[in-house]
This record gives sequence, structure tokens and C-alpha cells, in this order.
Amino acid sequence: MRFRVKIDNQIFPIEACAADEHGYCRMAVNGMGTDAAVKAIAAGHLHLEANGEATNVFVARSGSGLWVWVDGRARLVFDADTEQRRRGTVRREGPREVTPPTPATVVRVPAIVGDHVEKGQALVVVSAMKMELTLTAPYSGTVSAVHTEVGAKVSPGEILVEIEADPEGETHG
Amino acid sequence: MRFRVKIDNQIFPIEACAADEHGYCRMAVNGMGTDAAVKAIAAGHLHLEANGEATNVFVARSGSGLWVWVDGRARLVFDADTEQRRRGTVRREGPREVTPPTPATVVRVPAIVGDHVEKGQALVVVSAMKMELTLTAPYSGTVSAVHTEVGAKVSPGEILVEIEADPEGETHG
Amino acid sequence: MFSKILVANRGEIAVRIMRTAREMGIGTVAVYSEVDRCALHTLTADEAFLLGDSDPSSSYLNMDKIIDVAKRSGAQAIHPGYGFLAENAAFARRVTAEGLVFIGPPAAVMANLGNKTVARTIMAQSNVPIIPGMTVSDTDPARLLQAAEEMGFPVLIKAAAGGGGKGMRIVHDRAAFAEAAELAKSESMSAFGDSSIYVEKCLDRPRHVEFQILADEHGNVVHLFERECSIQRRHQKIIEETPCPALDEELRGRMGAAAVAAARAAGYVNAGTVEFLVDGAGRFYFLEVNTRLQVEHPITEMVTGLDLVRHQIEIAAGKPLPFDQDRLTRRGHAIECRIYAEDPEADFMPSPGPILFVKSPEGPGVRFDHALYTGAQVPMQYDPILGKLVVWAEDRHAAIERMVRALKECVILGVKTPIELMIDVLRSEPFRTGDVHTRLIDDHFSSWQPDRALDHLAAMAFVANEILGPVPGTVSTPYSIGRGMRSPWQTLGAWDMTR
Amino acid sequence: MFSKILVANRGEIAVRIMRTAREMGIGTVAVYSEVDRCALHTLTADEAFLLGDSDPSSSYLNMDKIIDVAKRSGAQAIHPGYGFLAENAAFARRVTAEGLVFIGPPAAVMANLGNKTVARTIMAQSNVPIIPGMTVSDTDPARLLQAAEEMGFPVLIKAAAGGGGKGMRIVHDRAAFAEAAELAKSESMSAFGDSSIYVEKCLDRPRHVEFQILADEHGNVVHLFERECSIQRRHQKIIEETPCPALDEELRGRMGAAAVAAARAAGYVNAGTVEFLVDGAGRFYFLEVNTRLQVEHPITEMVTGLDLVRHQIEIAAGKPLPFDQDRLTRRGHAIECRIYAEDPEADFMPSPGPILFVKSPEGPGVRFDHALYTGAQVPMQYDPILGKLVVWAEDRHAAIERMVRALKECVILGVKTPIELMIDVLRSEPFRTGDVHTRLIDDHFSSWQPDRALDHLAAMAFVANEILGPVPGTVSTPYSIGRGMRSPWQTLGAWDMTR
Repeated sequence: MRFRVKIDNQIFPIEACAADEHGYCRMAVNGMGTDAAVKAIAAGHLHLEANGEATNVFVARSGSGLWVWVDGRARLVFDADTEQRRRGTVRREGPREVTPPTPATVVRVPAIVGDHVEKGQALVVVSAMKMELTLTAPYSGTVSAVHTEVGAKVSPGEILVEIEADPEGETHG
Repeated sequence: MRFRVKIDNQIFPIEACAADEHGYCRMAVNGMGTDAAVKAIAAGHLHLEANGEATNVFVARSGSGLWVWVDGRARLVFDADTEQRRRGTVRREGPREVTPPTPATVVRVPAIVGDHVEKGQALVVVSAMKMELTLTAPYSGTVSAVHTEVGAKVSPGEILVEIEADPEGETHG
Repeated sequence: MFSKILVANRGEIAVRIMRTAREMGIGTVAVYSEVDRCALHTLTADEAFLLGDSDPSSSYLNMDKIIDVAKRSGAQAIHPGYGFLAENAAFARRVTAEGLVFIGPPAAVMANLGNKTVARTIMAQSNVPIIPGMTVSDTDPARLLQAAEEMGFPVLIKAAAGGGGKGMRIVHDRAAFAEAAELAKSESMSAFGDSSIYVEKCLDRPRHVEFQILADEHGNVVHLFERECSIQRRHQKIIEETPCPALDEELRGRMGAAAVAAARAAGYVNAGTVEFLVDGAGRFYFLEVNTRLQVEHPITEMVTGLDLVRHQIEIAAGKPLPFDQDRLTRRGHAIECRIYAEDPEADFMPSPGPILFVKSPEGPGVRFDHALYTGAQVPMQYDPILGKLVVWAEDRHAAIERMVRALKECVILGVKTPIELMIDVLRSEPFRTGDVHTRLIDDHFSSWQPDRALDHLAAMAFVANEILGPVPGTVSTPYSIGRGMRSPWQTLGAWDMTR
Repeated sequence: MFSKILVANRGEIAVRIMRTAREMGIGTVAVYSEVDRCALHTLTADEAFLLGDSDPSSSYLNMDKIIDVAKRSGAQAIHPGYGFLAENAAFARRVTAEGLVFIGPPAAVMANLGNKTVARTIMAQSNVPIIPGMTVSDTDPARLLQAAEEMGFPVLIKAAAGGGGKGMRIVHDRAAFAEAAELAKSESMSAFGDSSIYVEKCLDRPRHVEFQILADEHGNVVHLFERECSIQRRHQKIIEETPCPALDEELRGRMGAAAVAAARAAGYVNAGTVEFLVDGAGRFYFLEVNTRLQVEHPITEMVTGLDLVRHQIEIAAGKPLPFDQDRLTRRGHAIECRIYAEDPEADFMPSPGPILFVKSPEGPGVRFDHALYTGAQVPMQYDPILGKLVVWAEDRHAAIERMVRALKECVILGVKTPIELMIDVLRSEPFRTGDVHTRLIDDHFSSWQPDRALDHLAAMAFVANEILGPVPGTVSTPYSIGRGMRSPWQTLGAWDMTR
């Protein structure tokens, strides 16, 4: 069986066999020269032998991914093919919108409609888990709308401030 | 819903409701005046409140029974009705046969065909987990057959020695 | 002795307090908010009472409700844990006024020490060295800036009412002062209900060294040696150890004596912590007194062999300390790593969500105080601490190796944690050599990235899991009954932080 | 220092040794039998090698195979754990002859001390007090009986080659002597391959008190204080504690000195234990030297703050002890409960089978060394120890309460365990007052029955489980892949024992 597995932005092409009589599933990462034999031990617990060394691996399903624990390192692992289909044409170029990373309460709104702002300039300050976070301009431009106010409860995805980007090449002092 | 639950030889008649909106299942033991609310927390983990005190209970299915852990005490719990049907007419009057309680190896066989033996007299000595166990006569009588020998690997259920019981009332010095 | 106590807190500290209470034969009462119906502290207590909705002001900060539960349940004393109402003098006063016992210092002492400028004045009067800076708090930007310019940048802006890094800002130059002061005031107001701040000289890469003290009602005061708490992120400690590699016996003795003097000057009773900064020349300065049990108290328990919660309860019950300073000894080396639900790749942003799998580290010299189970929820409403992993061993080197081993055994899946970063910090040259200071994480790990060397093993485990099928008992989704909603926090890993 | 060691054992002790080796940066090699393919020790090692079928002679007692694995894997040293080959002088000799290091005493010392009558002679010559009895072993029933009659009944028949209660019999009168001697010879032959036995005076309800010693190759010998091991069943320890409530500093000092003298007399190197019996008058008698790490070593680790496995490995690598006697201190009180798969209602018969659910106790002062996981198998072929629950606290009273708390948190379902009995023993008057002796279980708990007071709660939990349905992840049957068969042992609870 062939798999394309994705961790962070790296794709691992893996060729694997069905389980043998002792329950070991043998596989290799193409191009890496790493062979492994993996066996299911208990709920969420696998045992992995690779290149003569063994380790216990723990896993838990999370949405379309699988959390995997190897030697103190937790990774969210995806099937690259499924993942690609799922994401489709979604652009992956960093945050372009002014939205809180977590549910939060707005404590200050320095952004004013019509103001010109530089990339990185503070637009909204929110508070979550007793910490203040400053949401800054993802690019330089002019504030075209402010959709929040002090005291508002806001959530990720909610656009708090809209910015009309500067034309390419233009800068302001 | 009504249940008859069996632990050891005690039957507990219990009247229970379906789970409420917080997941608590409420019930009472008939005749004991004990109310409880029980909730499922995680795999094998229940939370039980009875008479104003709460405790964590752990459970695991084992064949037709359920192991239940309450405050350091483990109990194998059965549905009394199912259990009764299952056991049917099986006699429950203690061991009547000379058979090892565990898989074991025979180390000595004092029993000889034709000998008269008293109840409690040593017939076969077996070894298991580095311990010696003496299998004794369950009643007085005459050894009619010996089905084992030193070095044999024996299992529970295997009759090692047969004894023809003395007629009632008869005793030997 | 009390027959029943209420623990006015949640999470790992509430569970930890209940364990000791249980061993003392004392009944335990938990309080909880809506989102904590299935929290481990709720499940661990002998009795548990719902306070209200999940907002702290309706639950863990709601004095009326907590005192009402204490009375209804028949609890005679309240242990506040750390955070929430632990350093709230008004709460301590209320508890006492209601005829209950507050397991902590007297309200008046707490009020004095809770105000950082008052505390500085008390210490200065008792010849405990203090950091150069203001001894009167202020809210006026102009006066604050003036004070800052007089002592010279960099300076630290601090909340007068605060602690734990809340409301604290380093300011490197005049230009940044005004906004920093605004932020500090606002954070201080939301955290402590008081926007007073003050300005202190910012020492260059000081060590943060604190002394645990115990004081009874009969005038006995001892210190239980120091904790080195320099490893911080966002001005909050994440790795602590004892003994401090930088203290020799002479300096330890002088600082311990200063800690006891500070406690006596303040009229302290119960467990507390006197924090100092130590500069490169071995000079030490009073920072503040934490009038509560500290998060990091277990490392002191490990090296002294004492149960601090037991002594807190006994002191609160009026008992005298059963030892004097000469009887107390240190042995071995202990380290604590705080395991938060936070993302070390995204400036330690909180990462609440469901715990999809957890397995505690075990073996000699390992203790994991936590409030986790597979299927538990880490709510977004509260401090995202999951637990404290503590090890002790014969010496610092062995303790570091034990901690690395324990961190690798501390399996937590479902939320981001700093475990991987901590392994790298513990193995780093600056930490190994004991050359730690409060900027270590910023200096050496600000652009930390996970090591990708084992990612191919994780990829193969994924494939094996696909082929071998779901292993019986794998928790794919948290149980829905009585749980909070799945929060968007759990997808936080995919967000880039703008700060 | 070694870069890789082989652990020639299984179960909790193998896992415990590997944890310390890992912390020392030493690679670990496990060996396992067919039935232990998925045993925790097999899974914990960096490398694991199959020895053969499950019979000990084909696996954990098979010297050739174990030495072959050591060579193939590149291990430089072998740690034998306890049991199996740990006290086998021939094995130690083979290991050394093959150019490997045996982590334990020299073979010749082990041979001398392994023969109980030779050991008695060595000790008598060094003025270490010995129990009245034979100093030459025998197999002749008539001569054994004559010796017994000379010292007067009751007497103890013991295996000359043995230890751990194997081949031991108490004989109260002449009539029972012959069959007891036969049984002892046969058990000794099967356990140790030697049927020599000897007869010793049986003391009335003595305490069993042992001293831990550490000796290096450079002539340094220290003792790490005592362990009280009187609570026994079937002549095997089940509850141990330190310090011993019956020793004062004067007696402790004399016994410690005798233990060091015993070690020196024998030319001892590495970790060992000198066992004594103490009678009601405070007289102590040499019993034997255990030339291995003891099951109960963690209680010594807790009160001394030392990692005994680390010191064993360092001593085996030729390092000198890093401390002398004066540097060693005791602190607090530690208790161990041995958790076996056994049925306390059926004369402690072994109860192997599948572990259907396990949850380790946690919190301050608790350590659980075990080899369990939900779904693991306890095979019938080996000693049925599941783990050792160890607690430590400031004093004996607090340690007892902590142990009760920990036992209640130590959830093991699927096999019978003595946990419930142990809770009752710890709470009993004789144990609380410290009035313990080797017959305590027999005298007070021989007809022990479980307390039925909470059975109605278990019944209600059963009903809730029926109504709420199988909670996600409940393991109903062990995984079949690569596991041993389901043994009839698991139904043992339903059998009445004839002995």
C-alpha cells in the first residue's frame, strides 16, 4: 500500500505492507532508507521499531488529522491526498485578515476609519485568558471599516477591521 | 427500569431512571434507602454520588460480568437474572474432583490405586509459579484410578485421581 | 483540626490540595463552574457545588457564592489555591468575618504585601534590600515617565496590585513608554481591578530566586530554602529548580535570613514566598512577597521532604510548626516544568481544547500534578495550566536527565504544549551549565522551531494506524454528555499570530 | 561508563532498571519470552530480543541465550534484576568469563552467601550473631530430624541454596517433620536445582529487619539503614517500611555496623541486603545476605534520596562510591505494598490473566513501579508481581494515610489483587501501633473477608454502566494480535483451594 503523509509542510511518501502474523506492519519511507515495523499495543498506543531502535508512539484522532507522539514530540499528521482535496484552492499565505486568534474581549480599538496604517501597526487590542493581545495590520493600507468596539466578545474568523491595501510599491513615511 | 444485581451471593434489587440532561443516571437500591446519581466520565470511568458523598468508580467488562472498583475494593458484578439462567442446575457445593486449580506440573503422586484415603489426605503434589500445591482427597474413600504421573503438565478440569467414596457413616481409623 | 474544607479553586492545584486533605482525614468540598462540570477537581472532591456560569466573576471569583457553599456544606475552612481569590485580601477578610478559617495569611498582611509599593516600603524599613524605583504607585503618565527617566531606561512598569507578570512591561526607551503604561494599566485593571502601576529599574538579565517561608501563629518563622525561577516566557515562570546553581551557602544563608526578616517585618503567617532578584555580582533585591502557595511549591517539597499543604492546613488550625530552622535540610535537586496548553511556536498563545489522549510519566523521582484525563476539556476561560511535572534526583545533572526522560513519557495529545521546547531547553548549553536568567528563553529560543528529525517516524505511525485500524478504545471525539462545546482554540495551531 | 546494558529480567523491575539506564544515557536491551512479546519491559527497551518459549528454562533462565543476545546487541553489562538468574553464581561467572560485566557481586561471593550454611559460618567467624541451628546442610532425614530435636521444636527447615521463602517450612512437632522435609527438598530442587536443606531454631514472632548495603570495588562499604519487612504471607514479604518502628538509634547503629561487618567479611561488592531477625528483647540474628537488588529497594531510595540502580551501575563500572557513611541521612518514612496478581481470599493463590483496566495512583509522595497497561497479560509462567506501590511522607502516620489514599487510587481490574486486604491491614490496630511481626497476617487476617459495606455502590455502578452503555474506549477483551492465550487462571476466583 502507498501513502503520502503530510506533517507541517513536508510530504512523506510511504510504502507499507499489511500486518504480519505478530501484528507488525512493515513499511519504508521512499527515498529515506528508513524501514520500520509498527504494532498496535493498546488504545492509542503503538510500538515502532526503526533501524534497530524501538520506541512507543501514542496517537489520537482529531478531525481529519491524527495526533502522533514520538519521543516527547507531538505532531498533527494528515493524509496528504485527502488534505489536498479538502483544502482545494484555499490560499496559504499567512493571515490577511484582522481577526482574533482566540475567543476574546476587545479592550481598545486604536484603528479609526480613514486612517492610513503601516503593516504591523496596532489596530485592536483584545484580552483572553487574562492576557492582552494586539492585532496588527497584516499589510499597509487605509482602514476602510471597523466592525467592533470596546467590550465586544469576538471570535476567530470575525473580521474586526478591514483595510484597503496600498497599491504595490507605494510606501508612506 | 428494574435490575437485580448480584455480588458474591448478595442480590441487590435496583430501580433506575434513564440519564438526565447532565448525563446523570439516578437510581435507588430497594429497601436500603440509598439513592445515587451516576455519570459516565471517560473510558471505564464513572462518577457516583450517593447520600451526599461522591466517588470515582472504574469498570471493565469481563465475560458475563463487570469488574467494578469502588474506593479500593474490586468486585465482579453480575446481572442476577442472566446469571441464574446461565448457571442453571450446576451444583455449587465445593470441589468434588481432584484437579489442579491452575495449570501446573506434577511433582509427586502419593496416591496409589486401591489405597484407602481420608478426606484431606494428600493425593498429588503439583508445582505452579514456583510454588508447590497439594491436592487432597475431597472426601474419604478408595483410590480407584490415577490418571497422572510425575512430570506431567496438567490443567484445571483434568481429573488426576478418582476416588470411590465410602458409604455414608463409615469411617476408617 | 478541621473535619471539612472547601477548595476555592480548580485544576491541578485543587486536586493536589484535596489529596493531602484526604490523607489528613479531612472531607473535601469542590466548587465548579458550568464548563467544569466534568473537570477533575469536581470529580475528585467528596462533595461538589456548582457556582454558576463559566465567567470567573460568576464562579471562582464570586466570593458570595463560595462563602455560601462553605456554609451550606459545613466546611470550616477555605483553601484558595493560587490565582483567583488566593491573594485577595477582601476575600480573606470576608471568610474570617463569616466565622470560617482562611488557609493563608491574615487579610491585613495580604493587603500590605499585595500592594507592591507598600511592601517595598515595609522591606526597606527592615533593611531588606529593594530594587531602585518608586515606592508610591501612580496612574499619571507624566509622573510615571519622569520617574522612569530619573532611574534611566530600561525600566519595568509593574501593577501595584499584581504579580505573576500580569500588567508588567519592559520599556527600553522614552518613545515606547506611554503605550506600554496604558497597556499595563489596562491589564492591571482587568486582572486585579486596580490600574495603579509603578516603575522600577530593570536589572540586566537578573536571576529570579525566591525563598519559601512557613510562619505559624505563635511567632515561629522558618525558610525552606530557595527556588530558582529564572526561566520565564511572557514574564511567567515555566521552569523552576532548587537549589539555585548560583547560590553558595553563604549567600543562601544571607538570603534565607532576609526572607525570614521580611516575613517577620510583615507579620506573616502561613506559607508564603519572598521573591528576590539576584544580579551578576551576587547582589540581591527584594521583589515581592507572594502571599499564597506557589505553583512551584512541589520542588521545595521534594528537597525538604515536607508536605506544604499539610503545613498550611495545620498552621491555619492554629498548630505550632513542628520544627525549627536547624531541623530543616535540603537534599538532592528538584526541577519543575509547567505544562500549559499553549503553543511555543506562536509566542506561547493559549491552546485550549479537548485532551484526546493523556498518559502520565512514571518511575523513580517523578511527580506529575495535573487535572487531566483522556476526554477532559481545557476550557478557554481560565489559566491554561495543565499540570506541573516535577522530578528530583541526587544532583542537578541527574535531575535534568530525569526530567528529559519524564517529559518524553508525558504524553498529552489534543492541545499544544511546550513539552518539546522544554526538552530542548533542558538539553541546551545555557541551561546545562546553570547559566540561567530571566531572558534565557528570549535570548536563545525566541525563534525556536520543532526538530523535524523524527517526523518520518510520526508519518509511519500514521500509516500503521491507518492499516491496523482504530485500536480499541481510541477516543476520537470527546464525550458529548455534559461537556462544553468544542472551541475554535483547538485549531489554533494553524493560525499565525500577528503579535 | 557502559553505552548499552542488557536487562536479564522482565516485569516491573526490568522497566525500573531501564528508566535509570535511560537517564544515564545508557542504551537498553530487553530479552523476552514468547508470552512476553507485548510485555511492558519488551516495549520499554531500545532493543528487544526473543529468547524462546515461555518456560523459564527456555527464556529468562537460559544463560546461553542471554549471553548470546548480549554479544549480538553489543551490550557491555548485564543487570539481572531480582529472581531468575540474579543470585546464580554460575551465571555471574559465565558473564564475566565472556568479557561482559555482571551488575552485581562477584560470583565467588555470591556462591558463598548463596549457600546459607556457608554464609552462617562466615558470619559466625566475624562475630555477626547467627540464629541457633545447623551450619552444615544435609539431605538425610534422620540427621535433620536429630538436629531439630536437639534445638527443640518449633524449627524452620530451609533450603541451603535458597531464599525468598522457597523450600521453607515451619515444623511444630516431630510427627510432621518427615513430610515437611520431603516437600522442602523437592521445592528446593525445583527452585534452585539443589535439594540440600538445613534446620534452624524457629523464633517466636520475630521481626524481619534488613539493612541495605552498598560496597564498591575500592573497599568502601556503607549501609543505607534498615527496612522492616515483617508483614509476610507464605513466608514472602508483602508490606515493607523504613524506618523500622522498633529500632532506636543505638540498636540501628549496632545493626548497621553488623551489616557492614557482614559485607566486609564476605568481600561484598555492589548493592546487597543483610537480613536479620529481631526478637522481642531486641536481640538480632543474621539471617542471610540477598546478593541482589531487593524488590523493596524503593523505600530505601525514598528515605535516603539515592537511586540504587544508578549506584549499582556505577559500582559495576568500577567507580568509587561518591559518599561515605557520615554523608548518608534518613528522612521521613516510606512504605511499600507489593501488588501481586493473587487472591487474598484463597490463601494468596496466583491470579494471572488479562489486565482489563489499570490506572496508576498519583500525587505527592507516591511512586508505582509496575509493568501494567490496560490490555496487558499477566502470564502464569512467572512470579505474579504486578507492581510495587511506594509512598513516603514526613512521618509514619502520614505515610500510612498516604498509602491508604494511594491504594484506593491504584485501580487494577481483571485479576485479583491484595489491595483491599492491604487497606485493611494498614488501618488495623496492630499495624498502626507498629506492633508488626512475621505472623501478623496469619494471626489477624487468616480468615479475612472483603468488607461488603460498599457493595451496593458497585451494584449501582453496574446498573449505570448498563444504562449509559459501553463508554467509548472500554476494553472488553484483550487484543488478540500477538498475545498469549486466555488462561484458565482468570477464572481462579471461582475455585475453592484445597490447601
